[in-house]
Amino acid sequence: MDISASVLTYFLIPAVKAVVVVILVATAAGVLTYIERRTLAFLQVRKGPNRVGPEGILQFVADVVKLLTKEDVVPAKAQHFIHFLAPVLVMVPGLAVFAVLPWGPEFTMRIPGLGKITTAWYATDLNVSLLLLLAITTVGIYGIILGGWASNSKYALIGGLRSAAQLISYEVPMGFAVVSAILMARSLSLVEIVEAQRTHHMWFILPGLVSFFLYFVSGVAETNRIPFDLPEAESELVAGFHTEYSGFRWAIFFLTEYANMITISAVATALFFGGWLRPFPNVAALAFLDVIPGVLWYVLKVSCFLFVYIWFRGTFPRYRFDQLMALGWKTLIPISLTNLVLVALAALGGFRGLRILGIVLWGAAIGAFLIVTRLRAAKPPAAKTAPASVRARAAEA
Amino acid sequence: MSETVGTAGSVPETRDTMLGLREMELNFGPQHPSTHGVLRIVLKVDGERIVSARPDIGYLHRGTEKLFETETYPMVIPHTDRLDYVAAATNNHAYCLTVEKLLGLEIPKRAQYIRIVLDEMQRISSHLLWLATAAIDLGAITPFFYTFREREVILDLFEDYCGARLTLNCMRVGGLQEDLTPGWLEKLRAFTEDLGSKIDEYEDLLTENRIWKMRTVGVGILTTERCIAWGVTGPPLRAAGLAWDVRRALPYECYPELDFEIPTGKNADTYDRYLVRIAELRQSRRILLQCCDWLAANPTGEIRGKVPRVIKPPAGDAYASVESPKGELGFYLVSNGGNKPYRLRVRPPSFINLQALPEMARGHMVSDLVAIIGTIDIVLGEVDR
Amino acid sequence: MSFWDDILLLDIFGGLKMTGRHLLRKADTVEYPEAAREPSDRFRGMFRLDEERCIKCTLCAIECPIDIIFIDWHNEKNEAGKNEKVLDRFDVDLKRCMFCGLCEEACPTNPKSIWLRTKTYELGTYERNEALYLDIRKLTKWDENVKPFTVVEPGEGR
Amino acid sequence: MAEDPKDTPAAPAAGEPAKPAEPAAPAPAAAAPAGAKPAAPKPAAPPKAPVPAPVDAMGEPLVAALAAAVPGAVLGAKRMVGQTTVELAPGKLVEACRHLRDAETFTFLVDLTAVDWKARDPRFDLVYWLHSFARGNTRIRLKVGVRDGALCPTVSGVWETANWMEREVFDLFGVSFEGHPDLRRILTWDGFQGHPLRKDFPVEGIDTGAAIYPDRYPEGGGPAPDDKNRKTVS
Repeated sequence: MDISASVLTYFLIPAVKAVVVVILVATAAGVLTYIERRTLAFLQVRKGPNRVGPEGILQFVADVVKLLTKEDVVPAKAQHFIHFLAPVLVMVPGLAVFAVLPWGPEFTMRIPGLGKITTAWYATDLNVSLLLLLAITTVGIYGIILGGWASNSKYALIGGLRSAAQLISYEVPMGFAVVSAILMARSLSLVEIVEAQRTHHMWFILPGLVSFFLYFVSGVAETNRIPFDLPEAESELVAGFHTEYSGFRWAIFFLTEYANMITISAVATALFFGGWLRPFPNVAALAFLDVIPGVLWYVLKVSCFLFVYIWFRGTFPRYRFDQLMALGWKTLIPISLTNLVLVALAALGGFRGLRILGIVLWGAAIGAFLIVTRLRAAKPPAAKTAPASVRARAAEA
Repeated sequence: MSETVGTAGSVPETRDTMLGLREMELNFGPQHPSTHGVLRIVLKVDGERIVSARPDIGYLHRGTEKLFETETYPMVIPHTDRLDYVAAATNNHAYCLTVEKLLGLEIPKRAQYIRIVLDEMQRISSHLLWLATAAIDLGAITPFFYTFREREVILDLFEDYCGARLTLNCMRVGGLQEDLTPGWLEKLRAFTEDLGSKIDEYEDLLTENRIWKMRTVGVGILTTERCIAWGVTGPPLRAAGLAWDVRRALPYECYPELDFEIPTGKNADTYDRYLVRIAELRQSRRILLQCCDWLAANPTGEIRGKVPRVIKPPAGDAYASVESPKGELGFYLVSNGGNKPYRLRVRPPSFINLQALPEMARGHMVSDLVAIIGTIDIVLGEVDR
Repeated sequence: MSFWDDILLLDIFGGLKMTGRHLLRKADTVEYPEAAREPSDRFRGMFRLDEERCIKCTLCAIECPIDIIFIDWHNEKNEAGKNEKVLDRFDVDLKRCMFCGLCEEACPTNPKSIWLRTKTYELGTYERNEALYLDIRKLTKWDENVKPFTVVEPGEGR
Repeated sequence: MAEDPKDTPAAPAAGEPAKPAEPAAPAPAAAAPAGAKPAAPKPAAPPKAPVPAPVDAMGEPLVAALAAAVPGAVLGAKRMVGQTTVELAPGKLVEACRHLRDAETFTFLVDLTAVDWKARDPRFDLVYWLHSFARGNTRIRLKVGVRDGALCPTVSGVWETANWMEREVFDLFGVSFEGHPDLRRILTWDGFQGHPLRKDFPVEGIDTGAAIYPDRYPEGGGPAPDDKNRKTVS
């Protein structure tokens, strides 16, 4: 290999990719804020932002311009350096993890003057990419804690404390859920996990129903979204850890939150929903689905998760802090441990074992759901018609 | 306000802090997203657990009672709109009842029914606003928009009837100023019949939801005895299990002729208060339907009693109260025989219910405080007057 | 039963179903500048005065709970040689007005000479002391300041 | 102030009480059907006919029982528009309240307020409005005369809800309560001068130094204070 080729492979293409990824992620996070507001509006029988640009699509540009030109207020008694550092600490890991997200398979393209180049729809493929991902996302917590502490505001401090406790607690079930996917694929590389779902002839959501559920719930908690948005619960803590931030520093917190949503959704897609693979990747009859390229499949799946995020936000109240911790430690962690053992046993049986586990899990879930809803329909709850005085309710205090 | 001794509401301060660490003092309000106005609460917290809560009110004090003394009797009515500004009709009603009582006036039947219609519409709109804000306090943002959708219809109806949407000024001493507009009753009936399914929607979102239940069940318990000791009336008292409602206990207007229930709760917690208010929405709907029937059957009639041109009640005093959405709203009128009230005192349910807040909040967490403020359903215009 | 409800998250799915059903419903939003709502006939909006009908009795000023109506008049001999009241000034301090409508109610003429039922609500201004202090000219010819939906004469729409 | 044109004779209303609520049963003529309820009047065919007037109520069982149980407490009682008012001696107030709460089941203090009779001695009437759930929702009003500057015993030990109500009376009328656990201003701020609901406090308010632009906007809006037209109506 001559020098120009190695420069190309090891420097130029990664550099281009890195720049593209950063720009794309920042834009995507911005667009996501618009999409969220719009979708929430639809859930809430209103219209949402629809003034800037066609259907309001440029609203996020207006927001960014506004935030950039806004005065950057720093409280007088804040720790200035840490106050300045905190958004950076949050943003850098939030963007860095995009290096390992596998958006699509390898492909070859022809660039005039350089010839054929084989590259992939991801910045890099590490053999420990999942480990890297878990490690890097955790660093973001420091930014939140430090931002809350350095603001010299009690609300921000409480928000930072809540955030620290919450993120650390939910790392655990999330880690276990990820480990179960690793056991199924026998690899730590996201690209290989996606490929393993092709070789196993199924998406890992089949045996990983519980794992996926755990991963997603923990993910919602990790990204501070309703119903787990305690660190920034606006009705309690005003704005939580970023109460004292304004202007573009606030925007960085905000955008990173959305970038993290994309990360969580993207990892969930890669681990459990076959990444860029089409549904039933081995059924030849569905080959016409290959018209849609892998990247689009991936984006489509991620969008679905993002929609669920927004849907959650439009539906649920918020947990209380102690309830949140109880849910994490007393419910999710025991379930995730049990699930891990089950998956490990099934993985011993290889492909066949995983398939049996999947069929059992899904059969039990759907069966129980049908039976209970049927029973419920037969006996409607008294809640709807009778006044509260006649409602019998067990005292749960 | 300077840090003087004592806690609000004579609640003894407990100091069982962890490891002997100092409590943190947290200033909750007056500008805070969930204090529903300009309420300030000085909290002492141990971690997130509330050791003591001391409400500090008066940021919206406008001297309304002083102002009453300078106005003639008809001119007081617009000022009463601004007490509990989300339930102006019941304020007007309580004031008019008091003056009528001292005058010994009789109100025409039709006016009584229209007043009840306005009251119950106001109760529904106030409870809807409460539901919206209480849900948003606990993080559920969507019920806000659903309830405002229905509240908007009520406000439109108010606008059709009296020309204003919020500060109605819709009642007069001796009856009403305006009769219903043609077609108004049909609009009201259509809305009322539709309301039942809308309430089901709110219940679908909240009643069974596990997070909603976790946040509200067992939070802010105030038993019947404590309610009475603190003078708490309205939904909090009924949620504690006492079926006491001014509409039944001290009946006014035509309420004895109407068929409705007084919903009560069992556990006196935030969840029961929520259930009671939801049930009251349904009961108000029932009352509205009955009133619609009566008004449709009696489409004409006097709407104002024999009121003297200049209202000069005899010297003496009288007190009359109505069941406002927040509790017992009363006016105490002292007349010296002149054309202006000598003294007009408001018994503000929000003010008196708020007094129980320190007791309800103690030992709970900061997040629960938000739920508790929401569940008392205060309006600062009435608290501070 | 409730155990299975708990495990299967039925309440969670119920809530999601509830909001999901609204996803494709038409929004109830009224987009204000383009689709302004027309107020009802009884809507209390901008003041309007009919100088011809006004008998200068000042009852509106007396009944105003916050004393924002200021009236001055003087007597003049008309052609018949009789004394006639002529308005010097009829001011309404709109920036303090709470639109209770008691002045309209107090007006003894029929139809009313001062009335608020004008179907206007677009009263926003940049300078409150200038624009929200109405003298006779603004009270009688305010169409140049405020665009009403329809000018309603008193007696209509009751 | 806007005076009613039909009512121009001097009465500035806020001055002398036309009929101070003395116990002395001022309408003996109307007292004939003593127990009759003036609250349910006949249709007011001649506009002036059924004017409610206070009648003596010392004979009511509740009042008599109170007078017997707490000797010296009841100074008088009257009934008007179906509401009984019992006048109490300040020294016996707490004892009488305790008796009413414990023996007569008036467990609920509905309201507590004050009335300023500027020229009278004692200047203030404290008004207590009690409710009994057990007696079928009956209510009774207590009145206590308090001199300006005198201490009134607190009832916050009897009904906890009296706490804020007494604070409000202290704040707005300047009546102090003896033994109150937390007697501070509640609606106005600490350091506020004067008591707004006293009759001698100006309605326009006092200069608290809180006005922001006194030079730019005339006080109260409208024509400037030195405008000669300002006095036309108001």
